[in-house]
Amino acid sequence: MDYMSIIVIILAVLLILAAFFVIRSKDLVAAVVASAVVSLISSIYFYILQAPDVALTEAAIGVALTTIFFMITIRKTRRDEE
Amino acid sequence: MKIVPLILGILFGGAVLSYVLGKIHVYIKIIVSFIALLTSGFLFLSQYGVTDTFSMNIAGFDVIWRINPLSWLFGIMIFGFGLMVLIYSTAYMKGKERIGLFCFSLCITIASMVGIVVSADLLSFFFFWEIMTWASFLMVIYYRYEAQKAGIKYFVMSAIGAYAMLLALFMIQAEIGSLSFAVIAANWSGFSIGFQTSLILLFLLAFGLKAAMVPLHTWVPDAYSISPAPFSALFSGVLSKMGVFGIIILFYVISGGSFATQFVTYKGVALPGYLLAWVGVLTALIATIIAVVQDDAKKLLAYSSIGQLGYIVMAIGIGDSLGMTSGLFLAVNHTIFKGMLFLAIGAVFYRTGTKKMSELGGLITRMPYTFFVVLLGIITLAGVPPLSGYVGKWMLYEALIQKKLVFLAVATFAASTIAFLYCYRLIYTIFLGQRPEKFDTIKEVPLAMRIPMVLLSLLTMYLGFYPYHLLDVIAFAETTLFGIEPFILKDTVLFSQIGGVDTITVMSIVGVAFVVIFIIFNTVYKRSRLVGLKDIHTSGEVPGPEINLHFAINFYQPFSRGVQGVLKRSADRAYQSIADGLENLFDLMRYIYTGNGQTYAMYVIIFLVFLFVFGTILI
Amino acid sequence: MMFDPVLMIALPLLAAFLIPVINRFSKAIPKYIPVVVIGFNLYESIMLLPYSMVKPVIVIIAGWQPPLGINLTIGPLGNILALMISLVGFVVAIYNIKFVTEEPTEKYYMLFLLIITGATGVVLTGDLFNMFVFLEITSISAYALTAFIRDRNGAEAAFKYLLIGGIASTMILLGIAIIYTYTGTLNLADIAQKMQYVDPKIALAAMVLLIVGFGVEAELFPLNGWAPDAYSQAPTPVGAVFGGIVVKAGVYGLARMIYTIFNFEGVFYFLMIMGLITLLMAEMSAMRQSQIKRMLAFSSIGQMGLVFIAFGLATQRGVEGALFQMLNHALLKPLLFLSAGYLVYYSGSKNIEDLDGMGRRKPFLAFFFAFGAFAIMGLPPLNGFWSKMIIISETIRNGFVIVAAFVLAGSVIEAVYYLRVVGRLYFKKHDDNQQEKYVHGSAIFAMSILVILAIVIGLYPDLVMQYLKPAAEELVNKSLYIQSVFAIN
Amino acid sequence: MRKILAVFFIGVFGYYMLAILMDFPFGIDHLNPGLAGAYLKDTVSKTGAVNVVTSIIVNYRGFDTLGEVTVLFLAATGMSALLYDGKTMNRSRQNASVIVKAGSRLLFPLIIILGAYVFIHGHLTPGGGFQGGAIIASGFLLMFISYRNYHVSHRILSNVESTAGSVFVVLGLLGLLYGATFLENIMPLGIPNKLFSGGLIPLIYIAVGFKVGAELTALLDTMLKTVK
Amino acid sequence: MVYYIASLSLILIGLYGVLVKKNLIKIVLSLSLINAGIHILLIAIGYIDGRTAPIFSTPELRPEQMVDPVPQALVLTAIVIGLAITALALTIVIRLYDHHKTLDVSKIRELKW
Repeated sequence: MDYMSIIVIILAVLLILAAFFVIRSKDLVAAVVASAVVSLISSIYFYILQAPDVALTEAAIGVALTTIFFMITIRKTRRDEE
Repeated sequence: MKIVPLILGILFGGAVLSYVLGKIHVYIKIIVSFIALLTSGFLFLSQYGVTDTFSMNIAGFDVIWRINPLSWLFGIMIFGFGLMVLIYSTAYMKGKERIGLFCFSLCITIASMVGIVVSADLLSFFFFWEIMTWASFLMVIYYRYEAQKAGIKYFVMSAIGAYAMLLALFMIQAEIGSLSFAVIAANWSGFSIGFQTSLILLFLLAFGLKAAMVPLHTWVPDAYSISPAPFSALFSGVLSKMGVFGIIILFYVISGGSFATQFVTYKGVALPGYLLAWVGVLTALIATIIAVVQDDAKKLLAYSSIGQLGYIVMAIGIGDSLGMTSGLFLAVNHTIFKGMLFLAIGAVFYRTGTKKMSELGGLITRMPYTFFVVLLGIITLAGVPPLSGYVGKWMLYEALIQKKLVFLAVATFAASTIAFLYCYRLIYTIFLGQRPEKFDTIKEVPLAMRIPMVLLSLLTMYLGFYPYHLLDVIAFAETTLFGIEPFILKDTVLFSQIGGVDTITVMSIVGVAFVVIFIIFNTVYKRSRLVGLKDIHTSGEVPGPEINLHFAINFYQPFSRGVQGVLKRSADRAYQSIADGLENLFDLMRYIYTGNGQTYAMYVIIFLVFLFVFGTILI
Repeated sequence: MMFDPVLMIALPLLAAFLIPVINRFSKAIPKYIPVVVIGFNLYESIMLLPYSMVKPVIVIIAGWQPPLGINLTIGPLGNILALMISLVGFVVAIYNIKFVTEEPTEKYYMLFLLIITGATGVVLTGDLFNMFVFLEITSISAYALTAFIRDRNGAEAAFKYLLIGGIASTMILLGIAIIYTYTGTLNLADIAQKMQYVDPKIALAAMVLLIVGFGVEAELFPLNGWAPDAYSQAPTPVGAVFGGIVVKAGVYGLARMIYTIFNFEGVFYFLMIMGLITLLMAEMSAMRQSQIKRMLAFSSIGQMGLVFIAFGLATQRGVEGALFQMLNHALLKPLLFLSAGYLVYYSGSKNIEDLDGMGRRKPFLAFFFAFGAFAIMGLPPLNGFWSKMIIISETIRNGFVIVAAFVLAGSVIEAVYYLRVVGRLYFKKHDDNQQEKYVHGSAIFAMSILVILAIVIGLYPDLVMQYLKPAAEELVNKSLYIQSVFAIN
Repeated sequence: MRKILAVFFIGVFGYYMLAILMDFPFGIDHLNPGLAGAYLKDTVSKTGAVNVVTSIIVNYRGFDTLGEVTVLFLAATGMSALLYDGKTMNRSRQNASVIVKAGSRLLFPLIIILGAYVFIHGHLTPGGGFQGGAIIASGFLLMFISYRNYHVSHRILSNVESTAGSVFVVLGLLGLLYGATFLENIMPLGIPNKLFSGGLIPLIYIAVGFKVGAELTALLDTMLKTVK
Repeated sequence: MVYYIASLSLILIGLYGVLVKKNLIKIVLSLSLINAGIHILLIAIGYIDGRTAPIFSTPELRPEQMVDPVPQALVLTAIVIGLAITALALTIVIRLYDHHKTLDVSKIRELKW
C-alpha cells in the first residue's frame, strides 16, 4: 500500500459517494455539482493513469461545460426534483 | 420465341397498354384489349396437343410454363368466356366511371388465369394465383362504398388461402428441392402419410377458398353480388374454376394420382377423394338450400354457383374416368350456363337498376331475349334434357351408381331437386307474374350485351346435343395426364359400365316435346289473364302502404321457415367472431408499449441481462 | 468515371459544414444541396458496383494500412447498402424541396445530410470505433430531427429515443472497450481474425453489448420502444429516412457483428426467435393504431423482424433474402411514408379516420400509398413478393415450418391493417368542401422513382439478385472478408 | 416495483461485467499483439508529432476526429434548431458585480490565448483542438456570465464554424489532390518537438480548435438566450 | 483494480438512475455518469504499471516506457460525443418542460400504445 494507492482508494470512495449523491439528492443543483465532482475526480484519475490529454479534456468539458449546461437547464426549468 | 411467354406477354402487355392508352380514348382501350385477347387466344388455340415447354430461372427459383391438354381445355374456357364478358361489358360499362380500372383488372384477371393454367411449377402457379387474387379484388371493390366489407373479406380470406398454399409448396420444396410438377409427382409417393395429409389440407384450404367449398364459401355471395355483372360472371364462370383446376392439379398431377395406393380406399375411392366428395355434396346441399331463400338475384346465383361447384368437386373427388369426365364436363357446362345467368341478371340490372327479385316481375314481354337466355340457363342448371346439363349430370349419377356410393348419390339427388326451387324462383319472380308499373317502359338490352348471352345459349344447346368434341378433349387430357382409361364413346352414344345414352336421340325427343308443349301452351291453352300489380288478394289482411304485398316477397315462406335453423348457424358469423376475438387479443399486445421512456430503457436492460444469462448457459 | 469513395463521406460533410455560409447568400440554395450531394453519392455507389463485386474496395485513409489506420472496406454488402441509402436519401431529398417549410430549414437540410452521411459511414467503414462514431452521427441527427417540429409530442418522442439511444451507445462503447482489451485492435477484419483466440465467455459479453447497442437502431423487439413515437412525431420525410436508412445502418451493424466478428452458432437461432417475436408483436400492435404514421412505424418494425428471421437462417440464400427484403423495405417504406405525409398534410390530421375519401380527392397520393401497401404485402409482380418468397422458402428448407407459418400469419395481419387504410382512402365517402391544395411535382417525381423501381425489381428480380449474391457471401463466408482486407498488405 | 427490478437486473449485469473485468489484470503489459506498440514505435518518425495521442487522433484515426467534429457540429445545429423561436432573445439576468466584471475582462484575453496555445501545441504537449476549443468557450462563458448584454455575433460564430469545418475536410481532400489518400499528410514532417512539425497535425488541430471553440460558444449562447 | 470497481460502480449507479429516477435532468445526469464510468474503464484498461504518458517530450523516452495511447484517443472522442448527447438531451428537456411544465418522466407519456 503505497501513498498513491491510498489516494486512489480515497478518490474512489469519494467518486462513488458523489455518484450516489447525484442520484439521491433532491436538489438538482447539488446533484449537478456532485456530478462535476465526479468529473473532476475522473479527471484526476486520468492524470494518474498517465493520460494528460484526456484529463485536460475531461477537466474542460466534463467539469466546466457540461456543468454549465446543466445549470442553464435547471435555471430554465426547475430546481427541485418533484 | 417460345409460344407461352409470348401469349402471357401479349395478355399482360395488352392489359397495361390498354390502361395507359385508354387515357387517350375509351375506344382505344377496348380495341387494345380485344386485340390482345384475340391474338393470344388464337395462339393458345393453336397449341392443342403441342407441348412446348419454357423454363427459366428467376430469383433462384425455376419457373416452367407449358400448355398441356388440361390447360388447353381450361385456357379455352378462359379465353372464350373472357371474350364474351369483354363484349358484354363494352355495352354494360358504357358511360360508367373507372372503365380504365375495370378493363385493366378484367384483362389482368384473364391473363393471370391463363398464367395459372400454363404453369408447370408451383411457384409460378402461386405467382399468377396471387395476381389473380388482387386483380379480382380490384373488381370486387369496383363499387367502392358498398364494397368495402366484401372486398376486405375476400382479400383476407384469399390471403389466408394463398399463404397456406405457400407454406405447402415450400414444404415440398424443402423436401425434394424442386417445385416442378413433374418432379413432385415423381417423388410424391415417397412422402410420409402425415406429410401428405398436411400438404393436402393446406392446398385444399387455398383451392377450396376459390372453389367455394363449404365452409370456405363465405366470401362468395358478397363478392359475387357486389362486383359488376360482367365480372360476377367471370368470377363464377372461370375464376372459381381455378380452384377446381387447383384441386385437379393436387389430386391427379402433383400427387401423381397416387392417393389410391397411399391411402385407405373405400369402394375404390381413396380416402382424400372420398372426403372431398362428401365436402362437395354437403356444399351442394347447403348452398342450394340457402340459395332458395335469397331475394337478391345475384346472391341467389352466387349460392347456386357454390352448389354447382360442389358437384364438380365431388365428381373430381370420386375421380375415376367417369367421375373426372363428368367433373370436367360439368365445369365447362357451369361456366357456360352460370355465365348466361349472370349476364342475363346483369342485363336486368342494367335496365331496371335493381337486383332484388321482390321488386321485379313480368319482364318477359319487355326483355324476351333475356328471358329465353335465363330459361335455357336454368334448364341447363337443373340438368334436365335437352340441354348440356343433362349430359354432365347423367355421367355424375352413373359414376356414383357405378361406385355404389349410395349416400352420396341420394344427397346429390336431393340437392339437385332443391335446386329446381330456386331455378323457378329466379325465372318466375323476374320475368313472370305482374310487372311493377315503373318497368313498363324498359327496353331490351343493347346488341353487344345480347350477343354473348345468345352465343352462350347456342353453345349449351350444341353441347347438349353433341357433347362429343368436348368429351374428346377431356378424354385426351385424361389419358395424357392422369393415365385414366378414357370414357367410352361410340359414335353418338355415351357408355358407362351400366348403360349408355345416345344424346342426340334423347335430346331430340325431349327438345321436340318441349317445343310442342310450348306451342300448345301458347296457343291452345292461352287463357291466362294479365293481372295488375295491385290486383291481388290480401287474405283478410288490410294492405297498408307499409306492407308491400308483391308476390315475390316471402316467396318460399314455408321453406324459409323450415331451414331457418340451418341459416342461423352461419360460418360467416363464426369467422367474424373469431376475427374479432383475435383482434382484441392482438390489441392487448400493444400495451407493452407503455409510453414511458424509462420502461423502454428497462426493457433494454432486461434484454441485456437475459442475453447474458442465456448466453452463458448455452456456451 | 469513378471518384475516390471516401468522397461519399467527405463531400456531404463539407456540404453540411458549408450550408450555414451559403444560407447567408441565398435561402433557396440549401434545399438543392442535399439533392446534388446525395445524387453524387448515388452515382458513386453505382459506379463502384462493378469493382466491389469482384473484390472489396479498400480505401486507405490518412495513408495507413488497415490495422493501423482507419479504412473504408467497401465490399459488395457495404456497397449495396450505400446504394440503398443514397437512393432513399436522394428520393427523400427531392421530396424535401417543397415539403419542408418548418424553419429553420437550413438546419433541417444540414441534419438531413448528416443523418445520411452517418449511415453511409456506418456501412462503408472497416473500423469498429469509426462505425460507432458514424452511428452516433446518425442517431444524434435522428434525435434532433425527431424533435424538429418543436411541438409537445416531438420533444417527448425525441427524449425517449435519446434515452434508449444513449444507453445503446454506452453499451456499444463498453463492448468496444472489451473487444479492444482482448484483441488490441479496432479494425473489423483484424478483430474477426483475433476473436477466435478470445475466451468465449468474454466474446459473449462483448457480443451481447454490441447486439443490444445496434439492436436499438435495428428495432429488435424489446429495444424498439422508441420507434413508433419517433416515426410518428418526426417530420414525414424523416420518418421515411428512419425506415429506409437509419434502421438499415443498425441492421448492418448487427449483421456485421454477428456474422463477421463473432462466431457463435446459437446466436443465429436466437436472432430468428427474436425476429419472429419482433414481427408478431409489431404486426399485432399495428392492427389497431389510430395514427397512420404510427401504424407504418409498427409495420416497419415488423418488416425488420422478417429481416432478422432471414439473417437468423445463416445460409447464403437466407442472407440474400434478408438483403433483398431490406432493399424492398428501403424502397417501399419511404414510399408509404412520403405519400402518407402528403395525405396527412391535406387531411390536416394524423388519424387514419380522417383520411376518408382521399382516393378521390388525391388520386395520385392514394395510388402511391395503395401501391406501397400492396407491394409490402408481397403481392406479385411487385418487388416485395420475391423477397418474401425467398425468405419463406429458405425458412422452410431449414426446417422451421412453424416459423414460416407464423410469418405468414403475420402477413395476413399486415394485409388486414393495410387494407383498412386503403379502404378508408377509397371506400369512404367524404364531403369535398376543403379547398384543393396542389401536390408538388417534386414529391410526385420522388415517389414515382420508388414506384418504378418497385415494379422493375418485381418484374426482373435478378437485376438485384446478381448483386445480392456476393453481398450475402461476404457475410456468410467471413474468411473471404478478412482476407480481402489484408490482401493489400 | 421498478426499483426492485432495476436493482436486480443491474446487479446481475454488474456481476457479469465484474466477472469479465476480473479476467483482465490491471496494469499489465498487453501491447504486443495490438496496434499500440506499432503506434508508439512509429509515431515520431512517421508523423513528426511527439504526442502520440494527438497523432492517433489527428492522423491515424483522423477520420474519427472528423466524425467527432461532426457530432459536435450536429449538437450545435440540433440545439439551435430545437431552440429556434424565430426571434432572438436577450438574456434576462442581472449584471455581475464589478469585481467579477473587471476580473473577467482581465482574464478573457488570457483564457483565449491559453486556449489557442493548447490547440496549437497539440502535437507537442497534452491538449489539442478539443481542449483548446473548450477553454476558449469557457472564456466566452465567463463573459456571458459577467456582462448582461455581452454579444457574440451568431453570424461570425457560424461562419467560423463552417469555415473551420470545411478547412478540415479540405485539408483532407488535399491529400486526394496530391495523389495520396484522404487526410494523408502531404506536408514535410519537420523536426520532432518543434512547433512546426507533424505535417498537417497542427493545421488540423487549429481548425478543430476554432471549430470546437465556436461551436461550444454557440451552444452556450443559444442555451442562454432561449425563452424564459 | 480500484479503478475497475470505481468505474463499474459509476456505470451501475448511472444505470440505476436512468431506470429509476423520474426527473428528466437526473436521467441525463445518470447518462453522463455511465459515460464517465466507461471512460475511466477504458483509460484503466490502457494503463500499464510504471509507464509514462505517451508523449515523447524528451528524446530519451522509449516506446517501451509508455502506456497504451489508443484508449486515450478513443476516450477523447467519446467525451466529445458524450457532451454532444448531453447538450442535445438538455435541449430536449428544456423543450419538454416548456410544453409539459413537468420534469417527471412518468407523466410525459402521451405517445403510447
